[in-house]
Amino acid sequence: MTERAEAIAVRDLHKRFGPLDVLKGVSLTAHEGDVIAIIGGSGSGKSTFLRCINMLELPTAGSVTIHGETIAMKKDGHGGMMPADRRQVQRLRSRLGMVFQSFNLWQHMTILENVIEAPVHVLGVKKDEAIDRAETLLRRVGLYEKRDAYPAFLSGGQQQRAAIARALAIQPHVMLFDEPTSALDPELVGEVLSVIGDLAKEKRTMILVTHEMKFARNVASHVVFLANGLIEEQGPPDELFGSPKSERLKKFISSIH
Amino acid sequence: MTERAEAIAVRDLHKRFGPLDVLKGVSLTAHEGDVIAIIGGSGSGKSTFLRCINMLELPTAGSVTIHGETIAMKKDGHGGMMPADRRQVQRLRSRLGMVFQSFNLWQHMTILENVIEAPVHVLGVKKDEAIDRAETLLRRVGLYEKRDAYPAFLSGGQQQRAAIARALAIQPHVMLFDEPTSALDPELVGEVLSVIGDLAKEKRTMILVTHEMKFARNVASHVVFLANGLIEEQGPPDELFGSPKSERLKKFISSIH
Amino acid sequence: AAQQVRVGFAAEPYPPFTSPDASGNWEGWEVEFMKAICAEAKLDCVVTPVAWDGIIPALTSNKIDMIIGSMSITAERQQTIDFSDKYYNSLPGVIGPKDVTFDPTPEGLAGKTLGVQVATIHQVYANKYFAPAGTTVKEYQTQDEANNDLAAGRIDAVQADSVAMLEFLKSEQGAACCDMKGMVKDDPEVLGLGVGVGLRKGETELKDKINAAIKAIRENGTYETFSKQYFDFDIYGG
Amino acid sequence: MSDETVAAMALTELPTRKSFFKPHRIVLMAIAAILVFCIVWFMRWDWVPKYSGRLAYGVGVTLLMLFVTSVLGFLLAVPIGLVQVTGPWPLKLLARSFCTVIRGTPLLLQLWLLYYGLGSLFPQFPEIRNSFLWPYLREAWPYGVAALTLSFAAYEGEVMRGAFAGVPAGELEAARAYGMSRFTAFRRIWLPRAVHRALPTLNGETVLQLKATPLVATITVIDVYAVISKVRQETYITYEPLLLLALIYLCLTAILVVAFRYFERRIPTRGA
Amino acid sequence: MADAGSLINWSLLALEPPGWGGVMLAGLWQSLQIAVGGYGLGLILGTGGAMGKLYGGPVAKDLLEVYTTLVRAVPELVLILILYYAGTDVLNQLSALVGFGPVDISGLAAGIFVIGVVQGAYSTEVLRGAIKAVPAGQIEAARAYGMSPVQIMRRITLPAMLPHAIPGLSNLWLIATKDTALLAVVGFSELTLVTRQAAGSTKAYLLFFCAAGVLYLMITLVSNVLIGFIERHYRRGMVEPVR
Ligand SMILES: Nc1ncnc2c1ncn2[C@@H]1O[C@H](COP(=O)(O)OP(=O)(O)OP(=O)(O)O)[C@@H](O)[C@H]1O
Ligand SMILES: Nc1ncnc2c1ncn2[C@@H]1O[C@H](COP(=O)(O)OP(=O)(O)OP(=O)(O)O)[C@@H](O)[C@H]1O
Ligand SMILES: [Mg+2]
Ligand SMILES: [Mg+2]
Repeated sequence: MTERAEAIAVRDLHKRFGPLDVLKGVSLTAHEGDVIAIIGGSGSGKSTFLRCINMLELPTAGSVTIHGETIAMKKDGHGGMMPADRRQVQRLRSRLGMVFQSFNLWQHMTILENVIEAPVHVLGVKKDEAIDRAETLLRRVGLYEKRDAYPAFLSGGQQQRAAIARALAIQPHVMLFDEPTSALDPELVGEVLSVIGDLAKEKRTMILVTHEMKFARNVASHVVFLANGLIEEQGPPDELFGSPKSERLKKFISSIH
Repeated sequence: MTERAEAIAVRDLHKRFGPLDVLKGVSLTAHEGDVIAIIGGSGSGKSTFLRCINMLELPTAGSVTIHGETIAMKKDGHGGMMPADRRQVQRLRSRLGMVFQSFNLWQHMTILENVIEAPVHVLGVKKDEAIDRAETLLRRVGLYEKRDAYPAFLSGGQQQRAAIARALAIQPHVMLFDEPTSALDPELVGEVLSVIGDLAKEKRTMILVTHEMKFARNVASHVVFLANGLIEEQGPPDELFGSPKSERLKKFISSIH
Repeated sequence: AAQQVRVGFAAEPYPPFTSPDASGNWEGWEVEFMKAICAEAKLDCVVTPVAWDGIIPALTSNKIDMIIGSMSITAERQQTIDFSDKYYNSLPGVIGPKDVTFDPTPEGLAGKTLGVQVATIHQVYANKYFAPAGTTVKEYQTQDEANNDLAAGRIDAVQADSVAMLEFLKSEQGAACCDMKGMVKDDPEVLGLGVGVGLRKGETELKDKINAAIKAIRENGTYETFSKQYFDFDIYGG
Repeated sequence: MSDETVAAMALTELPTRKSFFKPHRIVLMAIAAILVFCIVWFMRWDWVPKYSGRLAYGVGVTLLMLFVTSVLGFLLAVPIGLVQVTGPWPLKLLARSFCTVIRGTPLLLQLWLLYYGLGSLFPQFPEIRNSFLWPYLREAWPYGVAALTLSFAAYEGEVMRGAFAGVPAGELEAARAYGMSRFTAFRRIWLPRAVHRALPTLNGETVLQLKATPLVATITVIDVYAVISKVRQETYITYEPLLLLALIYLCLTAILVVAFRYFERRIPTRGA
Repeated sequence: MADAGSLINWSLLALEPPGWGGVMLAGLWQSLQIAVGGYGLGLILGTGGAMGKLYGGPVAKDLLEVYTTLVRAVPELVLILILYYAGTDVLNQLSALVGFGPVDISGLAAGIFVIGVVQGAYSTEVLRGAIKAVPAGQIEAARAYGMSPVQIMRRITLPAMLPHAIPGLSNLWLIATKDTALLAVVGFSELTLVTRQAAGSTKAYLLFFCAAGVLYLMITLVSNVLIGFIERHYRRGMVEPVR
């Protein structure tokens, strides 16, 4: 494991919303090819952790290193931190492909336009080239026929697959998924999970927050159980799910099944 | 059974929506004190039948007699029928208490105002008297405390109970229920069914369309199974549910349970 | 009771003939004139302000019964409405900024912007004589606006009734900016035969009454009396 | 104005061709045809050829006014809407007050205030009078453009405020998550998405703006309304020019509605 | 000339002559009368129009469609001119036809008529939308309890549609108050024309136009407060909070 390069390293991350201490010092390292599943009860801070990685939420303390480059932070006036260099954050963000629970496709663009938007306007890829790549990606997630449709006309599952294609289009070092299937009807969950499963087989680095324990068990190389703002337990999925050590995890697993 | 007066007699009722023949000749007599449950598959014409009784839907052919008085019909220009005397229809309607699947409480009136509306403005009851009676009724359905609330602030079950009180307030000869519980969450169904059950115990004449087979079995004195626009089978509930004769009914019952 | 007659005035100030004052009443020479003839003809006159550009339609569509608005008697207008005998006459003058000198001739006004009130003889005159010679004729709904734009330097000259122009030049605003450049060359075909009361066609009874009243106040000295308060010359003209 | 009110006030939908011909319509149309025939036959239209050139010019001025003030007004409306959603409070307050004042007073009054009020103040300052701007400030149209632009900006500013606020936060977050700078996210996502949302209302507002343009005639701008006024004054014909004017505006409105329909169709929305 | 002191001469606004304040208030009063009258007439026409458009025969529907389309496509200023000249003319001829002889239509009545006809078309659309927003089930329930069509309209449809209609109707009221200014172009002595007269007579354009602006703004602001009360009152049965 130590052979592979570090894709993401989060060190001692703290996040506080006013009086609420959501993350109380979380450290996590993802090497290239890792598929890390984050599980935990509702409100345990999973989304917040993921959002701190690409600075959609500003951490109160701690550091985030992406591909060896640590995001420079400075103090803001209110006892928190803020990025010292906005451009650096923008650059590093474009190496992370985030997939949201509620897709968040841009409704005024067709699927294809959604997919080429960031490559063209953030990375400066030529439009023709971006379209070529986008079409390949859309074919891969099975949406090639829908490339000229507007998001509002697609099913939830199709929208989420489009969102995955959009995230892949920036050729991210790491894909971040925040409960990518929980806004979907049960029948549509399968199609999205199978796309993510395929990505995992290709050894793409991924961090995913999920409630689908069976899926996490099959796909993840490493599972992290968050509870009360701390990592309560982590390890390979078989170990974690097979013989949970902490009481909390035992209870959590039994409550899920 | 023949001793008791006829409350409602429907003879050879036909209803056609354009090319669609929904009712193909349905006859049904309800004597006073009868509780008739109408069951049948979706689209079999149950609601249409109920709505034809109080002329919310105009039948294509057939007659409806309410408490011995037959609604006079005349030909309309388009091959259907229409009431000859609108006032007669209005008068007879005020003897039928209809309870809708979606409650249809008047949103701009409080519960109490909803209940006294028809007595005061249709039957000409004095307002004080109407309020007295309405309060008794609301107490009976357990909504006395909510009498000054607006419908939008009540739960579905409370709204449906208010709708039942509203229907009872006109002292109807017959109560008509169209799937009174199917717009409710399962937890709220019980409270409404218990109110209807109480009414049945008092030997109030009722015709109810329902999907709650168990309830129909317990409460109805007579069950009618509609299929394909005709009465496929009818009889006392134990007989009908216990030993269904037609293939269709057997299939229907097995699909429900 | 006396016959009620609605007298149409242009709704905006046109001193010294008609202008509203701060208490909502109308004052000016034509108001005195109206009072005099109405008293003479035993008419119950009610002042009804109407937008100038719609004053003839207002008359023909029965919103008012006569127009007292310094309206010159022209052949063109006579196709649509009737006029009483004239009750005053004055020639059009042209005024302009003090610091510029020019003559009120087509050559003098060439290349300049001349302001006139719409639907007046001045508009017709300016378009006939000045516009072809290279004057830009700018048309205003009210005389007041034209004066104001002249004072504001938006236009180079204004052509209007000389009496009204002299009144304007007496005002603080007018005195500060402008002076009279002279009278325009007469053309009776355009400029008409003096100012008369506008009347609906066919109302000869009213017309006769008004004509008789004008004659009467001319003869009994009333006309002279109120005119003296406003003018030191004979407004009735030749 | 709420979106529904704009829809109720301005004609934004034309009758559809679907099932247009019904028996009673043929009778109605026959009556309408007779009416039109009577109007053409019994009323005076001999003046039309003489004025047709000026009418065309007037229509041109009207359209130009509409186009210029809508575009400028919209460009102003974007920041006005935006600062009300995200701006610091002084700007927010300023934008809010601007909208309240403009929407709370008649446009005619604003127009006169600018032209007669402000406009008559300028020449009192020699600096302005001698500046290169003076030839323009002398004219009437800049005041007309200014008043109509401000008015459109105020009404459309309210619409844009709602539109900006209504763009789902998630879509903006997605833009940030893919590394867009604030400006790129605004330019590529927030603004187009808000405009898209505001388009139906924009349609209505533009029709309302067209209907406001004739007011500039009262400050000596020669638009189609002013040309018709002139016709009425010169010919003393009362009704016919007004009927023609109504017809002209009817056609302009129809063209506007069709044009907007075309834009709206380009990005389909689901549902209502 | 360019001396600020002389630009603002507050005494011009005094209520007593030589101040013009009194005249302006009288103009405001005229404007309010027309606005109230025109708005009321518009509501009556609008109610009838909405009923006709929803429940009328095909001919009534088409005629109303023509009415609302024309009024909504043609500028108010043009409509006001047409209605002011032709409308009252036609009215006169009609009454002459019936045998009443020409009626004397006062300026106020003409103003109310003109604003009313314009508002009528807008109210038709607002009310029609609001009535359509009343769930069909509510009306069906009223029918099921034996109410007559008139009773249903009076007791159920009209009160139930009010919460939907109030925002639109409020806007129409504000539009009515501002549209009265357009009557200035036909020489009607409402606030805007009176302001122009005062400004023209005194040359204090800025002062008077600003003063009139403040008066109009006051109408709007006071109206907004009242509308707020009304809205809260009529939305009491609705779940969504008042915006
Ligand atoms: N912007 C915010 N302001 C204040 N509190 C917040 C904010 N975002 C999240 N929280 C709080 O932080 C805690 C953790 O939230 P988070 O969304 O990370 O939980 P989660 O583990 O993703 O839960 P779930 O499984 O329900 O998505 C919650 O108590 C939440 O209420
Ligand atoms: N107004 C209408 N116009 C045309 N078709 C109608 C109309 N109302 C009902 N139908 C059709 O008539 C048939 C019977 O409808 P009805 O509502 O009576 O069925 P139902 O037995 O009540 O069904 P469910 O259990 O789903 O309520 C259906 O096919 C329906 O589509
Ligand atoms: Mg979460
Ligand atoms: Mg049904």
